Amino acid sequence: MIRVTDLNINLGGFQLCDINLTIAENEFFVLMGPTGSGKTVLLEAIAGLIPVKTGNISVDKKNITRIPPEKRGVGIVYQDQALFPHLTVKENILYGIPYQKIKKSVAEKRLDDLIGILNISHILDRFPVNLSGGEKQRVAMARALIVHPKILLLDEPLSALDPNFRKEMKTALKALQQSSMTTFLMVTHDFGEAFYLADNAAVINQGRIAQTGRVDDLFQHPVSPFVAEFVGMENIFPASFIGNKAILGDLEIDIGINVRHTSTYLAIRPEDIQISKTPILENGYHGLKGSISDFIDSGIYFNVSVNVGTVIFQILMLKNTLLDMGITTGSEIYLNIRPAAFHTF
Amino acid sequence: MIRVTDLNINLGGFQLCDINLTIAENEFFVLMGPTGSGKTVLLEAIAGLIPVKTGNISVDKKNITRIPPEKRGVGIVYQDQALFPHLTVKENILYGIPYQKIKKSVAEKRLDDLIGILNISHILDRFPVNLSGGEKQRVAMARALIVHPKILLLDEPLSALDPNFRKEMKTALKALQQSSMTTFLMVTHDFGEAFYLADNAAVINQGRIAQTGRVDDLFQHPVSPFVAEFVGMENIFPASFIGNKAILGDLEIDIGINVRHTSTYLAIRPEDIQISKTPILENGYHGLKGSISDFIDSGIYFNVSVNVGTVIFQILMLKNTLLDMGITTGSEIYLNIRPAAFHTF
Amino acid sequence: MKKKDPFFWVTISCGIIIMAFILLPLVEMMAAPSLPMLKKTICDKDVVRSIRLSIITAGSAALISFLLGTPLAYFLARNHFRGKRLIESIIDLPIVIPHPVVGIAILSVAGKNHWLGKILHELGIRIMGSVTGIIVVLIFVGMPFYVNCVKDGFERVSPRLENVSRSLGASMFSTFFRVTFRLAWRSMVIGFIMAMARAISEFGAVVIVAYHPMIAPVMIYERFAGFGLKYSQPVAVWLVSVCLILFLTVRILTLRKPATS
Amino acid sequence: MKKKDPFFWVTISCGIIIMAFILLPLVEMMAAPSLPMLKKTICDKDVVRSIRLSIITAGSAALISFLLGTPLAYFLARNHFRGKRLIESIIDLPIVIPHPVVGIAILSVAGKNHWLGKILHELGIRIMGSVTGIIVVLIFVGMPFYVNCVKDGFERVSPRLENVSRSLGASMFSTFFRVTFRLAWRSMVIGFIMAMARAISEFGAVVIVAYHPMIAPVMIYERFAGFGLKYSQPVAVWLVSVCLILFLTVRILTLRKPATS
Repeated sequence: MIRVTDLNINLGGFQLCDINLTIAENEFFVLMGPTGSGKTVLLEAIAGLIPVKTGNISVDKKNITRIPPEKRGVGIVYQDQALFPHLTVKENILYGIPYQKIKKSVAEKRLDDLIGILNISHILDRFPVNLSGGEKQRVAMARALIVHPKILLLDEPLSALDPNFRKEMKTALKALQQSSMTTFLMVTHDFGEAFYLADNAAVINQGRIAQTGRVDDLFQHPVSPFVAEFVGMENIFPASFIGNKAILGDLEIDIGINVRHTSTYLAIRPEDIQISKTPILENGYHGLKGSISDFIDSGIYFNVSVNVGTVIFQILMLKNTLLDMGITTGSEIYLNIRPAAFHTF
Repeated sequence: MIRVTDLNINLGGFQLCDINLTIAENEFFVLMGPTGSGKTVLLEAIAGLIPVKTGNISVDKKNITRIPPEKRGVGIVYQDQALFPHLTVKENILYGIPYQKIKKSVAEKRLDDLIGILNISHILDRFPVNLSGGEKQRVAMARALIVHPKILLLDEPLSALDPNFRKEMKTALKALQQSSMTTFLMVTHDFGEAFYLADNAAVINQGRIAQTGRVDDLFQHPVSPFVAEFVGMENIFPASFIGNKAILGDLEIDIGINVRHTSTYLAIRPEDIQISKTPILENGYHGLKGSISDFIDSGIYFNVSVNVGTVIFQILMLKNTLLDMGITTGSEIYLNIRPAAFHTF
Repeated sequence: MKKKDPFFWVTISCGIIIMAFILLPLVEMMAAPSLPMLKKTICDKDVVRSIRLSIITAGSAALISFLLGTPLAYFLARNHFRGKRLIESIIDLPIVIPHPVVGIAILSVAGKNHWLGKILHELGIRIMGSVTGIIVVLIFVGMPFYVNCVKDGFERVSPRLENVSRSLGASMFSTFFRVTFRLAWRSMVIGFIMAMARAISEFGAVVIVAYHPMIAPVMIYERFAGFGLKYSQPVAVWLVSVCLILFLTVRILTLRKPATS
Repeated sequence: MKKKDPFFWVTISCGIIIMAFILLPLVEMMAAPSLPMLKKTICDKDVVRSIRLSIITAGSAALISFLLGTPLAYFLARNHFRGKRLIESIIDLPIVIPHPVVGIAILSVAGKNHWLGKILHELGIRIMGSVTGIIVVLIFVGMPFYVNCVKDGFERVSPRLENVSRSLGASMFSTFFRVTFRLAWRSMVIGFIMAMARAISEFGAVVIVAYHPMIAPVMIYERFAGFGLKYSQPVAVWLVSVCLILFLTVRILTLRKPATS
């Protein structure tokens, strides 16, 4: 378990403010945020590589804030992999073994296991310079995991890879975390990765934690316009609420639930809106009549803009669904939104 | 119009082989390919910045292969923007004006227009170091467009930006290309960008052009397993064909069309397969019975794996659609594929 | 925790020893002569003349390094070709040649029994015992510093900036002056001063080629050899002051890395 | 097209002039003495002794630079703090101090009327006219070259590699020897040789502190002053040969950037 309490860091103009985080044992936790929000700094602080101004970091209830990095049991995998260029793949992986109080046979067993899981038996004698990005990433993972760290920190391990390799590495990452029984803390800015890999996540912005919670909770129930925009909730409208009605300019929507009177925003995920030619009345769906004003073709899906009065809704649809409906710009259609898709904050 | 004929380039171990490309006037053309495939080298060759070994490059039927870069009328926008750090934004934009035979009033008109389209009036007196990535990209665009190049080359203009800025820049790019009436040749490895921005595209791999054509053609009708994989056609099966039947191991599928006997692959896009609890028989859909073996939650959509005999199909579904159907791992379902979704090569 | 690491204390101790080793003799020497003695020395016409000659010859040498070295430095920064390492090695050669040997090598081609010496003689150019000779020696020792420094400066200017400039219609010359020079002029100034500082400090090579006219280091040597440490120190103080001014200029220029470059 | 650019021809011409200017005197000097004369010189015990002394003193100076300079270079490469520029400036100072002044500065603290000189005297250490003195002078002139070269070498080793090493359980010492040293040893060798080459070429500072025992550059100067150019050239050739071997070693080490480092 990692517990970060009131952490403050000041590092040459850049700072982290009042970071509080709790990560359960053997959890896969994801840290998200825009470039420069302080994600890597937080990882390096947990690893003991940069000095902490105030606050505490504890692992398994032991305060490690002032312990040198080599005694923390916290592994780190960088985006650029940071393989030792003068050592072969095998030597890289075994680098940390002399510092572990384990028998040679145990080390060899661990090596064999990792080679198997990561499928790197054919590159053991190569030097890092001769490896592809994906291979380097696997070696860096093996090197970090062979010493059985209590926690493994991963700094955007997938973003330097070509898109086609990412899926493969994602699968490997998940398998590794499950088989190693290690707490993983990973930085990413890709929500797909977070969904696939993690249970819980935190969104960080300008050195502060904007929200923590289950990944799907962040995705469905952001607490601020920043997080809402960050998770791609493209329909974010300032709104006022009376009873179970939301008022967006000249548009009144019955959202089916009473809203706290402090809420000032109504938000709907673009894929939570369905388009139909006639209003759907089952399942509590709420129909709004509008006309299609724009299509954006993104290959697999369409981003559709629909005007309802003066409000423009963004809808995400699979291309085939739309083509099957035979609608075009200007078509009069109905937007169907189930009550659970309305989010207010 | 750009016409590249039998272009060969040898640049320190890296090479382009037999490149042939035709890009129509005022077209938005996209060049795609994995890292290191030679995309940037090709752009720099067209701009005259690296020497050509053999072959020709012509613009508007004029052979420019041996013409110095400043006389080609070919602008370039790099991924890192390459703004002049010692000049303000305004000075950067106006850099090329002295070499154009235009009146001061014309230049000012063009400047005003670009400032308006790109929304950069508030940063004109800043130095590049004080700009965000998106602002830098806008300035680089303005600087390149103000001299009215015949062709504008763009080297992954969006990939250095945070995901949330990308959408905005994508819209700006499209507007600029339409208003400037300039031929755009853009490098990217994002298919969504290609779909939104371009009409035609080429996929390049290891210094050779793997396929050229309309973007949706590349997407739906790749000519090789490499292109198919590159465009995300996750179901690519080696197959043999008899009449209108495709044979995939122990599975026989009626694909509804006669296939050239030279074809050796059957491919289906993951979003072209629909899942239902009962087979759909209308529209010529072809139903296959299978069972769900895995889900991958990517936030907006699910990647579903379905076993049909020994063959595993990958299907992409909107999350809500799947949730509405109430199916889970192990559920027996039908895969519905319309004949047009079968691709062979 | 970090400060208790033995590693840290080893480095700190070494640092203090080295600082003391460099500073102690210099400070002591600067402090040794009394003010009246310093004043008397600076009124000595021979001393003033030698320091002036040092500045002029070193400045001229640096100027010639600037004129000839800038294009070469640019060429080396922008081109990769077989034999580039060889050329870079040749440029570095003067750094490792023992100083008196530099003088001897230059005299080897300046004698009347050498074709080059003959040509120079017929043109009325004397090397041995002349200001020209001193300048030639100082170019020889200063050139590598200028070329290396400016080459680094040009390498720090991204070729992409030049590419963009040319794609906007600027010729190679125009690009050089509007972009490359504007971004690299600081390293050209630094290179100039470094070449000049190296030249002003040279003694062994000059003393071979021209004992007279007397540059400041030769004058210091003569005072030391003729009158002892005490009489050489004031001259040394004045010369070191000139060098320190040059040195500080370089440091201030290197320090100021404004947002715009 | 590219080759016809006037820009190109300017750079090429400057390059050729500089190459010729550096190579011509050196080649001429190397070629001037006849083989029998070279042979006779190398049999001259005084010459051999002076060259040997040059190598030993320069080597010792470089060794001390290595021992003291390595931790400092590492410290400077890894830490950013206020006053870092000042320390770097102090380390560079010896480069710009005129050579005879270096000797005078060192004598200024070595005299019996200075506290340091007194201590040294009581310990039985003589600076003036001793091998010790020569080595002290050569450390002074060679140290900046070693520290700067090795600092650059350490800076090229990513701190992330050290971070990973420590997160795998290695202490700071262990990390230094298993990672940093293994990746930077080449620049340490290069720094050592550069400091040695700089030391072996020094004349002006040594001639002040110790005319005797005679190092090779002083011997060359004496031959030149006493017997003329012709008699100094063979000694110069032998000394330059030693320098060139050092220089080539550096170049070959710099050239070999194998895949593994």
